[in-house]
Amino acid sequence: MTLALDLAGIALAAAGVAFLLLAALGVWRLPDTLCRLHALTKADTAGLALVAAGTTCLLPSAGGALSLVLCVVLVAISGATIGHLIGRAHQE
Amino acid sequence: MTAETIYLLSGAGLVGLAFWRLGTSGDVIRRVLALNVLAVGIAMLLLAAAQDPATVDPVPQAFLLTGIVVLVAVTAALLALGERIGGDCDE
Amino acid sequence: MILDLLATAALVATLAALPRLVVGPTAADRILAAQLSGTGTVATLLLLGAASGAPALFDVALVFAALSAIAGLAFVALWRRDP
Amino acid sequence: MSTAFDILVALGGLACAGIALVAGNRIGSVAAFVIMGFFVALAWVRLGAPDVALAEAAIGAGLTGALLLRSANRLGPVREAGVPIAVHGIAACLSLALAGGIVWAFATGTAEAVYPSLVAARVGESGVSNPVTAVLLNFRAWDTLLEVAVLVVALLLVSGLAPVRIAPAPPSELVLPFLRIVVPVAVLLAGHLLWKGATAPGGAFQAAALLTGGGLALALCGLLGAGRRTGHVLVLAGLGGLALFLAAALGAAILTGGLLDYPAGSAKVWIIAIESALTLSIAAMLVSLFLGPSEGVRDDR
Repeated sequence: MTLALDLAGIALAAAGVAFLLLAALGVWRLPDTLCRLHALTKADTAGLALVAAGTTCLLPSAGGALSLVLCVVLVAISGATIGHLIGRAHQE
Repeated sequence: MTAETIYLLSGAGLVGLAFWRLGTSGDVIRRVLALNVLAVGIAMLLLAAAQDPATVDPVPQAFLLTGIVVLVAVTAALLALGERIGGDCDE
Repeated sequence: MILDLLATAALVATLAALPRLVVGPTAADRILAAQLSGTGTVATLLLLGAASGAPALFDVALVFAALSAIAGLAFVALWRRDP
Repeated sequence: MSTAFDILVALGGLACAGIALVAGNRIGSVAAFVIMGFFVALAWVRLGAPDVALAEAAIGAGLTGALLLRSANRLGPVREAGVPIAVHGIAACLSLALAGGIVWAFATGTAEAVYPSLVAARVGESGVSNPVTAVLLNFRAWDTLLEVAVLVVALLLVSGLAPVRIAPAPPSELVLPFLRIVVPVAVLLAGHLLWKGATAPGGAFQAAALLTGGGLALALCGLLGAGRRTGHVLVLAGLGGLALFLAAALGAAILTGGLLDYPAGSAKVWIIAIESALTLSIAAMLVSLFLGPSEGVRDDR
């Protein structure tokens, strides 16, 4: 049971890191600002959510899970809002 | 190479970089940035010197906490002064 | 061990923002780079915290997550293209 | 493996510092400085100083970046006088020599670490079990008192200079839901860090830095600091913290005969009370340092 949980946690975290690397690649290689914004806001948030889910599986107790969930919520909402604001500022 | 050595070298590098820029730039914001980088470099030197895997030395950490808050106050004051004089120290 | 490896990979994702920071070309691109490395840092801290079992690192990650928007907000609110 | 991690963090910090100091683009330079704060916080974590990392996270990512952006916007593009190449060379040589000397001094110096054992021996009497908080608010509370005084001086200086108040662009309707979540969470987290600071990493400075971040978010969306009254309230809150700290110092002196020498047994109550007041007052002062003086103080330039 614990082993399965550990394996799942590591798989989720690895998938999350892969998303983060993809986001970085997108920001690096895509041709214009709005494309890069698109890559950043989605892949980044998904990557962090997966990393946090993986980390939750690896925690010794469930007590620390709350701060991880809060982390994901905060990053998701600020990423979305800032992405929108930067996109709009760029368009003007 | 231990973590201590790595951060010692990097702290010394940050101090050197900051001093070079302080000596060669006349731009207010660059100088303030250099001052901030200098503070970070010194903090890194202090923490790397206090690094010991067995015990935690709380005294440098307390100094750095005080230093961070004082530094941000000084930065705000310097930037307010810089805005007042208009951005060019060499005039 | 494998968590250390993952943390290093997340750190590489954080570092990958730097070329965009140097090249630009617009101000929005540079702020975007800062946003990307903010998320990368949060992920790195989470993985480091899981690797070392130190719950204090989750607090540091939380503080970064709560304040990751400030630089972007300041840019959008204060920056004028031609002041 | 962790060596590779440390090397990447150190290189990232150095690279960002270099970009911040050399870039000809204002936004690029400020963004590089903000990213340097991320690497530096990771370095503090690796060096076993999560207390410092918390404060760096909140101040470096939030307040300093916002301050620099504000000034960059007002001062316009980089204006360099064009220093002769010889001066660049001499400065580079001197800086290299300085860096080399520092490395030599720290690598060859042999000093006994005296503080850890001293602090560990007395931390039981200090009323808190986090040694950093014990040093800040009990053993060296004097330093902390004077630090708050430094903040007050900086605040007076900024008020005296009377810079133009920030005038953020009107927020879009999408910002409000964001603020409704982020600002309350920041306040909650600040309370959490303040309370935790007695036993684990956290404390008054970290909590204050976080509250400042929340305040900045409100100010940048035009919801704080628009009126004259907010400015006065913030300055009064800042001064009130210093006054309360001084009153606590005098009260402790009357009770025990030594300045900031808390009565035995109730040290924790004193420390938590002082820390709570400090959190509010430091946050108020930092926010007003960003906002500039209140309307009533400003003269027309």
